[in-house]
Amino acid sequence: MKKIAKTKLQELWRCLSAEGALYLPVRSDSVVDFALWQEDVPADLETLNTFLPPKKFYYPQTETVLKYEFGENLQLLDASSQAGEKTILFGVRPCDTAALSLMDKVYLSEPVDEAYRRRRENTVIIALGCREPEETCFCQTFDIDPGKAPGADLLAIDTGTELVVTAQSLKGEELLVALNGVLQEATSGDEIRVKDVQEQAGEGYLTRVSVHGLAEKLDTCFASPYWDRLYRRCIACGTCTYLCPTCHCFDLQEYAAGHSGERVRCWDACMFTDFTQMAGGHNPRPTQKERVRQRFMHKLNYFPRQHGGEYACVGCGRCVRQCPVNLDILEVIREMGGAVDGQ
Amino acid sequence: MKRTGVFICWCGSNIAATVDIELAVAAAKNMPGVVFADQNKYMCSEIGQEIIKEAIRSHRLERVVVASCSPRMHENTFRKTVAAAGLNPYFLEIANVREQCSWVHKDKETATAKAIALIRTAVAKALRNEALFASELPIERRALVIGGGIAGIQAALDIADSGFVVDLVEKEPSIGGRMAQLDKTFPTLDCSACILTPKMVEVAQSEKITLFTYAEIEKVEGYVGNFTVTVRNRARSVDMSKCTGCGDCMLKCPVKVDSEFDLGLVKRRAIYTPFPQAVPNKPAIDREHCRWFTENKCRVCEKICPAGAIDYSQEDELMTVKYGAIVAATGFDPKKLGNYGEYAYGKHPDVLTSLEFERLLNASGPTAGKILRPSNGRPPKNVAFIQCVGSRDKAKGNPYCAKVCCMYTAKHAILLCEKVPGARPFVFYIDVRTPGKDYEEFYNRAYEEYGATYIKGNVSKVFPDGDKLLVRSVDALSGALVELEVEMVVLANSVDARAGAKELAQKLSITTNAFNFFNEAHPKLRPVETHTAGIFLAGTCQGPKDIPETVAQASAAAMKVTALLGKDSLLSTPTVAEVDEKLCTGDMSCLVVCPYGAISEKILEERRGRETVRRKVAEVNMVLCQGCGACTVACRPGAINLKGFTNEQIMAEVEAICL
Amino acid sequence: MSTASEKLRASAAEALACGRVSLVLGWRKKDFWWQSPVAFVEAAAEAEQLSFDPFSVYNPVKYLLEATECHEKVGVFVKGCDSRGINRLLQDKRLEREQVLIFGLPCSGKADPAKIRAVFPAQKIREVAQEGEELLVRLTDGQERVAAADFLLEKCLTCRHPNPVVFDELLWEPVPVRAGVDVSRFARVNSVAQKEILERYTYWARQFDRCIRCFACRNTCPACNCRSCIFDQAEPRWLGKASDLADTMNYQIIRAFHVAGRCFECGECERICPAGIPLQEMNRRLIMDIDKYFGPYEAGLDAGDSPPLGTYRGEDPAGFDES
Amino acid sequence: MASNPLLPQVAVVTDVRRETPDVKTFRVEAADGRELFAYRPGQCAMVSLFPVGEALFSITSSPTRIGFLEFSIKETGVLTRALHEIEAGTEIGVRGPYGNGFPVDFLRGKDLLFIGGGIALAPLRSLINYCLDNRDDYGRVDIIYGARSSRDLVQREELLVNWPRIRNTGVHLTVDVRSDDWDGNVGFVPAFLEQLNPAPEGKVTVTCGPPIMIKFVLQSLAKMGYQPEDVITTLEMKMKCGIGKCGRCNIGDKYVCKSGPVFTLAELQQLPNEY
Amino acid sequence: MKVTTDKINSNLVKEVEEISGQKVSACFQCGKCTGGCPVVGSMDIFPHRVLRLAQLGLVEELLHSRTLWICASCQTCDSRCPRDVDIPKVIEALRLLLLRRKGGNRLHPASLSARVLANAPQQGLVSAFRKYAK
Amino acid sequence: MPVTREGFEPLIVAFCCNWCSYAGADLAGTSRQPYPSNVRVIRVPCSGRVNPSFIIRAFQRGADGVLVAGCHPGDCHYHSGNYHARRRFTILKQLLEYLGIEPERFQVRWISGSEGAKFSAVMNELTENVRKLGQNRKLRDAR
Repeated sequence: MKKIAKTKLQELWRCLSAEGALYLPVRSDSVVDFALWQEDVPADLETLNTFLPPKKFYYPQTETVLKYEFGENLQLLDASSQAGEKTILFGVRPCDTAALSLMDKVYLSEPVDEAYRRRRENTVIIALGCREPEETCFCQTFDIDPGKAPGADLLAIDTGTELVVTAQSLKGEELLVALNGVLQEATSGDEIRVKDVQEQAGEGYLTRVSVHGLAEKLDTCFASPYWDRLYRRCIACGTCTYLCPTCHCFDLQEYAAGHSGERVRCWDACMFTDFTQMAGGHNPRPTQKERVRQRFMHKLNYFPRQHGGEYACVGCGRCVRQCPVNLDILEVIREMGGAVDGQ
Repeated sequence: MKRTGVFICWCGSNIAATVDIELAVAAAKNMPGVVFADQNKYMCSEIGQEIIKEAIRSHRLERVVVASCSPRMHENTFRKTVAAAGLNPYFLEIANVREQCSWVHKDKETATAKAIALIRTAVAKALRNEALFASELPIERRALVIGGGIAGIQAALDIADSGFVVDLVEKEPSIGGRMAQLDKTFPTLDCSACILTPKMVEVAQSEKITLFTYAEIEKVEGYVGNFTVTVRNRARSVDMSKCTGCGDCMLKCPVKVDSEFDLGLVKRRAIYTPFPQAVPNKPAIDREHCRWFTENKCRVCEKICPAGAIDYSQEDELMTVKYGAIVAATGFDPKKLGNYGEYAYGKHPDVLTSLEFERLLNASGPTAGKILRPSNGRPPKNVAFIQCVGSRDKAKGNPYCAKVCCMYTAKHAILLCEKVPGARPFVFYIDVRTPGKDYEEFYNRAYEEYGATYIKGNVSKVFPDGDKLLVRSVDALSGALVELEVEMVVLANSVDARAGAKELAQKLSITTNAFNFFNEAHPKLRPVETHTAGIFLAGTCQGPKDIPETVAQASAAAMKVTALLGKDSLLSTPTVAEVDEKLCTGDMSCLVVCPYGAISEKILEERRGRETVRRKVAEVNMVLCQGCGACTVACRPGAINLKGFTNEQIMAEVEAICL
Repeated sequence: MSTASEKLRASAAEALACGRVSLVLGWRKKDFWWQSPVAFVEAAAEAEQLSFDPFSVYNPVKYLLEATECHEKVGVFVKGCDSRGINRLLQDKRLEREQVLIFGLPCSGKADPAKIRAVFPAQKIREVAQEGEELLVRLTDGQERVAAADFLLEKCLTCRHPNPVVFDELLWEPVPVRAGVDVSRFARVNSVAQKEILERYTYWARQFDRCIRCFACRNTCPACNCRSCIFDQAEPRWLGKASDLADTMNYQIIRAFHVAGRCFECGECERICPAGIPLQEMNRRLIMDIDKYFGPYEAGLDAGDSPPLGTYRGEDPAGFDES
Repeated sequence: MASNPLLPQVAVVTDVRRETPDVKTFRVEAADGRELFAYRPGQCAMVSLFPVGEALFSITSSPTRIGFLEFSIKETGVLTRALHEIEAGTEIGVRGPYGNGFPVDFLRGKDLLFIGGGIALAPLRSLINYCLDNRDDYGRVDIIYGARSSRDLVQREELLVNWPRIRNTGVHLTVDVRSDDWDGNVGFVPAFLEQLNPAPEGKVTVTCGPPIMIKFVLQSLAKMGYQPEDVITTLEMKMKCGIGKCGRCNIGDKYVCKSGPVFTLAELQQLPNEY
Repeated sequence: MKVTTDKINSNLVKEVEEISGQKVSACFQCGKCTGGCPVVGSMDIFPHRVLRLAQLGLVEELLHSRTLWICASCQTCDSRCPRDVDIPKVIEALRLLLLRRKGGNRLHPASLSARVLANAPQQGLVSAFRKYAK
Repeated sequence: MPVTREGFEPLIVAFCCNWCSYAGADLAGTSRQPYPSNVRVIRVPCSGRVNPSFIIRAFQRGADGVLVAGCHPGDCHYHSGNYHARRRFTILKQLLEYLGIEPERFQVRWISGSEGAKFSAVMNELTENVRKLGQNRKLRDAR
């Protein structure tokens, strides 16, 4: 366990950026998002949810999967081998860290997505524990401790004037060694302060819902009339899916000019009207009702069924706050019988 | 990908000197879709064309690109070539490597690179070319002429003369129009009635012409070759088949109304013909004033009519007829002078408009052709003619020139001198405009021979002064103030579009200018056509004109009509807009920008789940559409596309040209 | 509960009860103090849920497209901005006037939750209510009153038509237009326009770089009411699906162009943009140019007029070198 | 070593055969002459045409015929239109096999009733040829197949000539629209099926066709007494990856590309009705 | 300067036309005469305006004009007039009108100095002397 | 993109209406009025057919300058196409400038069928102006 005074963070980041491309939360106009570290650009370590979750570093919004030449002969070039420069993410919150392990279930299961795997391997995550939840946070619903981030390589806890950093993986330990010059050894007092912060972080949730047994309940809810009411508000934008740290649907598109081209994988959203539209005209999800149902059933029923009971939600609250029409997963959990307490 | 062949023309040395043909052929062979590429010294020659045809056959080509001179030069040649080899002619694309490459660039290397890019672009487009066909439409061989003035009469006669059936629809009880109101005509001073009435009679007697007077256009539907027009035949209250035109009824009718034909200078009866030489010379009852219709008493005419032709029970009748072509010849209205108090019009009886003066001149007019002052019935000595009343006046009149006033005022000056010995005409003018055969000479005579005094200056005010009128102005040439004492003032009031022109234009789907004159399709090259195919213009409904010009345009319109009706069928441009109904929102943004009225609304019925839903979509009339493509950009969802220049094709060209 | 909400409930209940409409669109309260989503009320008894509070901002008008497919007549509550959306749909022939019963709600502006959060800790806020010209902020530990005008949404600061421009019934007295809106309307546009060209590009590139192409701006916009948007079409592909700055600019330019002369300045695109892109600065720029070149025009005020991009005058000036 | 699962292999179209006005069958071989991959009947593969795109198609050839793959493809969209324009010799990309395929072991020893309509004969043909090539392993084989018109019969030679000649095999054809060159049955497949009324005992049916046909065939089969476990069908969904990641082909918690496309009616009844 | 019906109708215009044999009304004020006149610089009323005033009956104004005596009768205007008006003749007629009215010649040979006789334009002297013959 | 020995050569895409500007370009050819080979013409029936999307797409794919050329106002073969184009491109041009795209890169000109000399003069001027600006990177696709 090491520590650093918050006044000296610039120094830490300078050292980190020498180890790899360093990204941390930065405010640009009204939006806080992960950005490449630049000297003199202050990081924002207060805002809990970045605009986009860090999934974009593993699973970029746009990514070339294949390049080709098709003049005389067809030549295919695997683009996934180019993925994966050494990257350090600083300030990933526990919920977003947890989301990565959900994403792993998709992209690291057979057949493994090579580009994802390389990026995952080459990235060091320095998580930053939360001190106090925001009104839309409900990560504890999914048993995520806002003061801990087991999936991270390093965990940083803000004890007030200092960040206390703990290594949680081999990669993390290696990095700590490299940072020896700027970090101080933590004391047992620090350890106590960390514990206090962690404990406090778990209190003060405004939003308490429970998903206990919800996946099973939802088995019978596919035809529920609830969906008929719920979907009407949806405007079929992709805000919820693109901002969601666990959403992972994609599309493959061709970009070609002359005799060469590339196949690009890009984020797609099950909310979009053409998501399942087939060339012949058939669409198994013809209206927004089916699409809205798909999204929530996927998160709360299908995903748990496919992946050992784990829900595809980490309670980060981005969709709750950003949905233009206030149609969010909290409402669905409540309506579909998730236990509720608190506000 | 479609099997495409590329044929590069040397054009002798015109192209070959600047473009490396060998290199271009090699590059073409490597383009996507190209399965064959060749070259020839003159592709347009018989040998060149044979090469293309042979290659289409032996290489099973589906698309052809010729790199040569401008498509404006040989596109048709090569279309015929590919058609002769069994392909749709629109499978051809031309890369313009002469006018837009070899002739304007010097450097062989860059010119060759550009030529290759142009060929690549043409190939990219050709790959997306689709078979296009001109569609054929039958033509209704009957014409409609709206308006029975000299323009309508001339057009109807000319069309009938070519052997086609014409319906002539006139709003008033008689044809004749404005020209019938005139006395003599410039520059020859021959009598208007003498030259007009024979034509009116000819109309009445023509077997090919059916005359509908006292009738109005109710509705126009359809399109070129296939108009369906509803005409309202207003109740005349006189049975035309029984009436002999004896005129007894008009003598006995107790109601007196201002005569429209004589501009209120005399009265007519409630049962009337507008003027003695009317065609048909059978009266109509003006129900607005007829005592039977207003007060439910009288019925004198019924009693007096020897033929028993009076029929108060008649009602307006709607008839619907199909026409292949329509001529609009609805004429003009003289400007109403409400705004021009300074001229004392309406305040002093001796201030007249030029058309009123014309009636005074006319032998069948209120004074039997004598020029007499309405105030005292005596002939005037000094008469002021004020030109440009309501013309060339941005502030409260028309900004445009009424075109005929200079000439008819000269005519009035001459006739005044002839009819009133010793009379002196004073003409106040801004400019005197006399472009026309023998017009300047006519004007010269007015001041040289007849001593009309022309004063360059607009009259600022006319003061009634006892039984005289004081006219105040300035002579802009000398700078002298002018104050004349005259006995009569004649105002050359401007020419307005006919009241109701705008409404008719809407019915016809033709456009008007800001002053409600009908717009021609092109001011220079298509002066008698409108944007709506099959609708033509004659006379002053298009803008101010004199009689010779009106008659010339009427004949031209008739010629356009006969050319149209003489065809076996109509062939449309194949490159027309088409609507993808799936994408169409039905907001009709396309309709608004279409200059040809080629787009209309259509209700589409489609299955959605178990229901049948109806929704609005746009529909393109392929005959009317001329293929400008303005609609394609107005259409936000890209639902309307232009065949031959589709979004897909142009996008492909853009991508290929930028490579 | 405020009288405004009560008026909404009474009107909706009455219209539903007597069968004038079979659906009413309004707003209701949800879990959080700042959530006032659109409510679909189908029975008089359900009208109780309706509420009109400082956050009843989302424009319900676009829902009319689908609602009128299965309801003969739909009631809808509209603020000034919302009402112009109705004219938008009428003008675009997407709606017939008889299909809607419009309850007009004069509106002096809605509150910006971000501005409230900046003053009060969000976790402590329980409710924010409008009381006259004040907001009453109920906190876990007491309550406070603040001037509502200090917490207005950006879009409300430049609102020129706070009173509905089309309606069947007006629920309360019209409100005055805020002073100075004519100046503030183009203030942001002007400040961007005054930048050097490279600076302008840098500014916009930074904004557009954040765009994730969620299409919320398009999907919420009543002027974007095509059955099938060109950006969703595969052939030709007007817009690439992969996110790329130039392609994002393509999207944003064409989107703005498609609403040029049709945007009625409700500002919802910008308000709901999750990436905080100042979209209204583009829309307003187009409005400015349309006013300048083709004469003043405000969209959505009259369903019967002709939008400037479907028409022309021969003497139009050109915004380019006509020599 | 892990590799990019979205990377296709280069293959060559060695033969293009027109089946009907809008269906062509493509024979595809590996560019290097080796076998592309092993597969089971009913499995699918992603076919890429560069630079147009990629889509999933049923493999219509039987794994018993070695050295090539065949795809019968109907022209419906941008990609299939482009595929219809290619000629023999064109190089394409292929990756697969994807999906579960037909349960050939379960079918072994049983009588088989194939019910197909239109282009959906493609996956059935793979299994039919597989069974007929292993003729002794299976009982009686009956094939009921319908098309819009006689011009729209795919695999015409097999339907009319090859399969009827094989012992213990029956082919029963129907078309929707009567024409002069057709003297067989006219009518929709479900009605034709009820008219033939094959007894359910010992029989497994494998059906594939347009959604509306499947719907009525399933009703007919139920009426005739077939058990859901003995009714097998294949589904078609929009797919982008073929490997259960892109997130669009799921029905409930099953990705059609991995757990399907072959399902028994019994399995389908467990799934939400969203296909 | 004011144009009235009386003035226009006065016999003066007719007189000018009779004396000159020119149609004053033929002039349409193109101004070509004035433009080409070699001595226009010394004129108070330009030649074309002479015609205009005559047309309007403003002959009185003309009779007091210097122009009548400056005109050298060089015929430049006449040779160019599109309306074929002989302007020197009109001017001459005006001069005559004035002379007749005053009953005497404007110039007396004795009043001319030797210097004037030596330097005055030949044509001017000729035209002036012609008047003596009257 | 044509790159010559001398370095950067801009690519100019010109959308020319068939009736006036394309004819003007042809006249420039027949009267041998030279202009740089950087200019490549796409023939459209009317300037009113040019969709703003085409212009943006050209920039995306590498055009350094785009010209739309049509008949002079009043001369449109289709009566009003260029009037619509004038409105559309007036606002598009202002918008592009507002977004920081150099105004020289997108031009609209009226060139009649008799103005061959003008066509080549405009092309010379446009090419020169764009050459000075350098490559279009702002609206160009990254891939």
